[in-house]
Amino acid sequence: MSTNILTVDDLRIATTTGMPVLDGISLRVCRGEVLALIGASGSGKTTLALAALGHLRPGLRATGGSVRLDGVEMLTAPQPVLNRMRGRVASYIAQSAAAAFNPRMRLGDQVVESALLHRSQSAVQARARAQDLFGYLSLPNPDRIGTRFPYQVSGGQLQRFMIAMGLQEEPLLMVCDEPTSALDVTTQVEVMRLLKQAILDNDTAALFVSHDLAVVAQIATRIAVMCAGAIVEIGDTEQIINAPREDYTRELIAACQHLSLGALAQRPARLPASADATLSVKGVVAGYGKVSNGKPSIATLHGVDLEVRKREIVAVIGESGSGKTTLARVIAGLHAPASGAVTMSGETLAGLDAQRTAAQRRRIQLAVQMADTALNPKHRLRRILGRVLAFFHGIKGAAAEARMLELLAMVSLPPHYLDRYPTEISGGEKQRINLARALAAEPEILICDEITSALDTIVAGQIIALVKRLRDELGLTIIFISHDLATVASIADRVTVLRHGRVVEAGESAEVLSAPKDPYTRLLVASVPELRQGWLEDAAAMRATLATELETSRPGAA
Amino acid sequence: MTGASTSLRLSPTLAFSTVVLTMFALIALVSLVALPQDPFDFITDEPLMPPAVGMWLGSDYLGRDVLSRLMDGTRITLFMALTATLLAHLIGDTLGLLAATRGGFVDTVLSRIVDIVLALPKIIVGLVVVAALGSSVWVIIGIASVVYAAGVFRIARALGNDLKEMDYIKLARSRGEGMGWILFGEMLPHVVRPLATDFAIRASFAILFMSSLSFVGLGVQPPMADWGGMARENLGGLSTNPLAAVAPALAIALVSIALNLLVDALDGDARH
Amino acid sequence: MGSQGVVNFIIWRLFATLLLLFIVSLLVFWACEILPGDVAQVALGQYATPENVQALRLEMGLNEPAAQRYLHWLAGAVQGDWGRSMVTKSPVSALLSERVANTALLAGITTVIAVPLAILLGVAMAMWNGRALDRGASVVILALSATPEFLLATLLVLLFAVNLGWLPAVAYLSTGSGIGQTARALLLPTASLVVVVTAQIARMTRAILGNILTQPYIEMAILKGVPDRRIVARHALRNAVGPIANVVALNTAYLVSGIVVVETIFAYPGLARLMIDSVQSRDLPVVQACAMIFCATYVLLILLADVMARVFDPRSLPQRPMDTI
Amino acid sequence: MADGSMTTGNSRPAGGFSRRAFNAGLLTTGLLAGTGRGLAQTAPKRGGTVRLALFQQSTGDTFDSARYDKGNDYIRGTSVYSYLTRMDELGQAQPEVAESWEANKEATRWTFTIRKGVTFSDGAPLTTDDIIFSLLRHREDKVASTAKQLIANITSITADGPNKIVMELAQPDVDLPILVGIFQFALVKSGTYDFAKPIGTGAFTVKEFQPGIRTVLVRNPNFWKQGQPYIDQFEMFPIPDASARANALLSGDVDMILELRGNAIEQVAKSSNAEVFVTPSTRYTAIQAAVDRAPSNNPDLALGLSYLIDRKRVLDTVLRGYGSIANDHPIGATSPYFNAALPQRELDIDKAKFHFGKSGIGKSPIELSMGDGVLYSVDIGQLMQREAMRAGLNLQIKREPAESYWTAVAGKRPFFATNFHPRPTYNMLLNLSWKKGAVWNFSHYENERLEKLIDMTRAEFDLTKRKEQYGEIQTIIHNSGAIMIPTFLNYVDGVSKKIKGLTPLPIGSLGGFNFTDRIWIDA
Repeated sequence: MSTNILTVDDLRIATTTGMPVLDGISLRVCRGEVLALIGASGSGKTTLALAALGHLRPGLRATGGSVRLDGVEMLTAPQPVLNRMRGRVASYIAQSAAAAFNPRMRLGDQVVESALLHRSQSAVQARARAQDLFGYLSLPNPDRIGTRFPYQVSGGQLQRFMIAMGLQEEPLLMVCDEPTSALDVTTQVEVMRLLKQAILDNDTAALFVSHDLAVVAQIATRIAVMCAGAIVEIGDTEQIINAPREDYTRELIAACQHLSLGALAQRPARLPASADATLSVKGVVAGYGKVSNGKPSIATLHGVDLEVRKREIVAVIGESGSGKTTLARVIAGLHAPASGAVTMSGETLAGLDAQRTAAQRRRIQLAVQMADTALNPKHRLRRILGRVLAFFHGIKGAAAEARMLELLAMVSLPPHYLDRYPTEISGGEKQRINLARALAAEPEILICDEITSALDTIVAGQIIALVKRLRDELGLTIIFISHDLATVASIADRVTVLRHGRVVEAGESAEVLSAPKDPYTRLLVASVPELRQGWLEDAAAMRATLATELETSRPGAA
Repeated sequence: MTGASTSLRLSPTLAFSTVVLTMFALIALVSLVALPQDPFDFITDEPLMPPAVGMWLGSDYLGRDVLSRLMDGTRITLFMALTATLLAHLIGDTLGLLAATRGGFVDTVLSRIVDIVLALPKIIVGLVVVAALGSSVWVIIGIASVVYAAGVFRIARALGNDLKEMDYIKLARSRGEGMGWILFGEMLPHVVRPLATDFAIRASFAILFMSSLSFVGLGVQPPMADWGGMARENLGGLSTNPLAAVAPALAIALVSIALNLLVDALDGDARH
Repeated sequence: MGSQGVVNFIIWRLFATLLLLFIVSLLVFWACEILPGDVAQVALGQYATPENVQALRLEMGLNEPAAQRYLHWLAGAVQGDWGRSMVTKSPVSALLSERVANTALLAGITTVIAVPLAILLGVAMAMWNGRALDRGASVVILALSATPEFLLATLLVLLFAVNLGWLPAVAYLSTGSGIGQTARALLLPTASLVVVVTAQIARMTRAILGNILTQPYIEMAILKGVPDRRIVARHALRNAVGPIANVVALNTAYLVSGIVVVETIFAYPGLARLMIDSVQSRDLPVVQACAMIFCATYVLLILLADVMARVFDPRSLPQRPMDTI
Repeated sequence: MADGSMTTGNSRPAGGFSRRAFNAGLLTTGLLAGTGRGLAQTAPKRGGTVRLALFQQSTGDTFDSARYDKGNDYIRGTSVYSYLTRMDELGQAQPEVAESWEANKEATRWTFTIRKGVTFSDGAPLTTDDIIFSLLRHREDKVASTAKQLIANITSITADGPNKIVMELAQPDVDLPILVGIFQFALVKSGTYDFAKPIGTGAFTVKEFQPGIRTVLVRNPNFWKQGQPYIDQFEMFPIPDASARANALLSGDVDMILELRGNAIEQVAKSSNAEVFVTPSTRYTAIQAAVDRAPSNNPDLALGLSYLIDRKRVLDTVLRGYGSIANDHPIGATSPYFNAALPQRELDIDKAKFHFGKSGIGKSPIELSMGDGVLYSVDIGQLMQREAMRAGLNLQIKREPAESYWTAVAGKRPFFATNFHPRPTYNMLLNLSWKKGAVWNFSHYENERLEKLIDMTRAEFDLTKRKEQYGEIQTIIHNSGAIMIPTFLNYVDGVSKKIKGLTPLPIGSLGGFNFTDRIWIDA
């Protein structure tokens, strides 16, 4: 058996309507090596990964080339053969474990299913193997956790089950599709480490799909940079990171470095901010369920304070479940606080926007993470922007048209976009429109809720730059909510760190991020991927030491 | 959008259904101006006569021309079914979306009312209403529309519940937009397709429902006849002129099939 | 796994059901009040002379105020006494007993046959999605579900009873007729109902599964090397239980209350026909009883479906009980 | 004809006139030719079960003969109860429980001799008290009898010894023996008001009775007619759907069905195991005008409408020839009383136009209320409407819900359809439907002369005089502008070929609804 496990030759895949998706891809993966596919979304990396398993999503078809897995031609192999190969010769690790596990089946059963189908292991063996893996992936009480259903474990744990499922039959090749990008940074470190360990220990080859160069750098032996369905550059990790040949690769690296703690250094001096707070949040308690004496049955914010001065960018950092989005919604008036107050330049704001004055609603605008759900896909951009203009300023007709063009210019989009539908523009562009709509209201305070987290590194960088520029040009006050310190570091004047609905640390971002006091902040800082090999190990080590400290500092409730 | 148009041209089922539906639509229109025979006149003394020259579907139980009555009935049947379904949707969609977005009390009350309507057998409801108001085209349309509005309500409400979680709805509300804009400006464009699908299927149900109304004698007033009524009144003639009963039934089946295939075709194309 | 939750949920829903029944009974009462021709008149029919009518009204206690009569009925109903039929003078329960049995029998048999058949068919169609079987089956099913019931039934009778003489044309059950006899009598009505119901359920099942098969975890299963059949049978079906159960419930409810046409054509003395006759004779107590039975059946079947859905759903989320009645 | 031969001898003519001439009104030529049945029958066989499919389904089915108004009930009645007399195929009263009878000269006092040894199904003997109660209870308000009008002429009934009863009449009635034999006057136990568990002296006893579902009757072992009934069990249940009913007969699931319609008639005629049982009769479906309200109080409208009826087409298309053309009055053409001098009304658009012009109705719509409950009315209405278009009259048919038809429509709307079974004597029919305040006078028509004539015919012994009186009656009704009678409807029923002993009687289906004790199965 050759050391070549996967050989892709001049692979061409197109949509049934004839649009090329993969355009002459050739690559090979040998035993024990990890080939990373990196590229922006839409570069076709996932399609390629799935093709390695002989799977094409509906609406796609192979138009040429070959994919040989362990000597079998996957594109033409009959279904039974494919079924025998999948999971056994090559396993798949999906991006979102949450969606990829059947909600109605016990995790254990799902993990061992393919092994039993293939009769590669007896039921007993399979269970034993699974339990070993659970333990190995440091899942809590491995002997019993298999009986749980997906909804009963955390996102990080699900991802580990996913990995366990991938390792169950000790395949020659693991195809990992963005295995960590759905996770919190701190969790990501752990999962990455485990995955890397697993790959080494099992001497498995891996095809590792990711958009995050920094992440990839930690695990890949070789990297293939993809763009628009073709491989731009392929080479050893070392070489790609330190001596990229292609401009696109350089761009990627630049963006990656820009969005890192390193960015703290070259952050421009902050503008002179007026001393008085434009917006202040005092002891806000908010959550879900019945409110009794100022406390909701399920609280996500336990008395949070926040001070925002005019024309400054304040970042609110926290992982999922920290309550940062709730905070944003409370300020925007989408979520009524159980107690506490939000005041804008003196005047106290009502809990729900319904009770706020039109002016107040106008002065605070919110840009949310998911541009897809933020823009009505059935409305042309003209209508999306126009509505806001008409609504707040009663501007119509030519005046409105002119204003809209201004707005487009502001977010640097071409005029003809006005006639497009959100479905016809890219994620980054959607986010720009998202901002443009907020600006259309001519707000004083702009809340950006995770606006970059759904974007590829390069695009994210551009959006960050845009936000900064808007602040400088329009003198906006910006509340920037994110889970990603790297992003924050490059933009925020001050930082507030949230954990389990409480502020654990707040201050000038330079200080907080370079010399964090709170162990949790330290952990966050340590978890930000750096574009250097070996970082992962350091981070993991750091994490281990902090873990104990965290347990002690852990707030009782959460 | 472009993908849709391409597959529109491809699908044979779609071709079939559109052909059938347009055919019946044309028949309905033609029946306004010209018919082979007077649908109410007694052409022959031989009731339930098998097909013959000039009476291509034979005669009905009173010696009238089945073909002409069938064509005339096409107009009545389609008119009643479509109007009823349309009304059902006007009521059901508005209330359903409203219940979803408003939630709380409004939602509870509306949902309970709908439960009651659904819990009562359709035919019985029809019977009682006809007993109270007498039977006429509009009464029947009324019955069908109310009965089906309940079903539509639930669908619209479900769609609305998904939509109202969308950020653009939330943002619009936080902007201070009124219900009018939320329902018809933001939501409607999204629910149009699924509701159109429902419309087609429900229309075919409506035709069947009305035919069973005619069966229990709650149909339109004679000599007017909807398809169900025709099939019913000529049922006794299956031995001599089966067409008199089968032709209208066939028409019912054809239209329903066409409507359903249309939906399937469009949905299939929507999935890609 | 939230079994407590399920119990609470059921209790809540039963409470809601009672509420619903109460409202319906009010509605029915009111409807019967406004119908033209009062009970006594219709009962006496063609020969009613004013004094007769008055006498009968008195006897039936129709001269009491409506509210009082309703409360009287309600009081009885709560204690399980449905009152006496105004037309036959016999207790409603006696009038109902056989009809209920008949309806239950027909609906029961039909369900037992149709539901598994339909689900199998739907699943098969989903498995061989787009292949010959699927296409062929869907067209046939469509055609069947699109033919008016009364024509379907009549044709069956003409073929099997009149021309071939294999089966009885009417589902007349004389008391004490044996199993075989009963079976023969019920064959045609059951057949025509099975056709109708199977068509409906199969279509829905196929549609429901179709949607589920687009879920990511299905793709994951494919990539684990799980064969198509198993994917449908194991992975998809579990998630389809809820909606399918709902469809089945709706159709079963229809079998109890909606089969007037079949009952008429086969002269089968069932509940639906009874309710129609009673409405026509303005026999309020009977109408009420039937309405109660129909609504209760409907609501309880739906409840059953929801419980099923919850049992198969590991996370029996506590949801607003009234929500899915 | 077991009972016939057994009893005719005992029948003593009252007065000098020939009984045979009496009530000849109902005689219809070719009555026995109606089917191949009648006298030529093989010897009766005992045993077996006969199933009859009814065409009306109603939870109102009852054993209270005072509430009878449907064939369902009549058949049930003639099977479970006995009657004093029974009318034969020739329209004569034949002895039943009454062995014989005689009247005084004026026919105002009648004496009936009661058969001995008649017992109820519970063993109790039938007494004169029972008989008197059975008749007089129909006067009581709470009984709400459908025969109230018919009993009205009897002023008193008294027992004369253990087996004689005497009836005193207000006005003479030469047809009393026939009257006392009608369905309502079933012999029941004295003091019975609840008929849930009926006890009669008839051929059968009730095994099971479920209103609207089924009636199962079994042989009454001590029925007073020796050797009868021939069948062990008789079951009846409704099949409301006409084609379903016919199919049930063709498939042999039932042995007899009521009311064949349209094509089913030919189907049955063609079939190998069943045949059509036709009973020519003067049953009719009429269109009546409520003369006590506008616009129907305008006789020209009704007259105009009567010229819009294509009677030939009604007979051919709607009735498939099973009937006879009528002339807007209830007397059949074959009756000796028939007034041949009256011109037969026919489809005549011009005459119609003339009358409508006279009525000044113009273009304003006229509503014609029909109902599925009224035999063929919807069809006849459609035919009329069609002709109305030609006559330029805006005639609209309104199909009314069956249930409230008799209470909310008949007599309450301007123009409406009604349906009448013939009575044993025309006099009864006229009494019920043309007297002021009579239950069936839906037109609310009042005419003193007519009422006088009705009474006169009942008292008149002389056939020729009677003929004149009836002649005038026909003229009055014909021109009353209150009623249109397009055709008489035969009774067309379906009977399995193995059923024997059935003889048609023009007052109802299957031998005047009175056959269960005479039929037998000849398999």
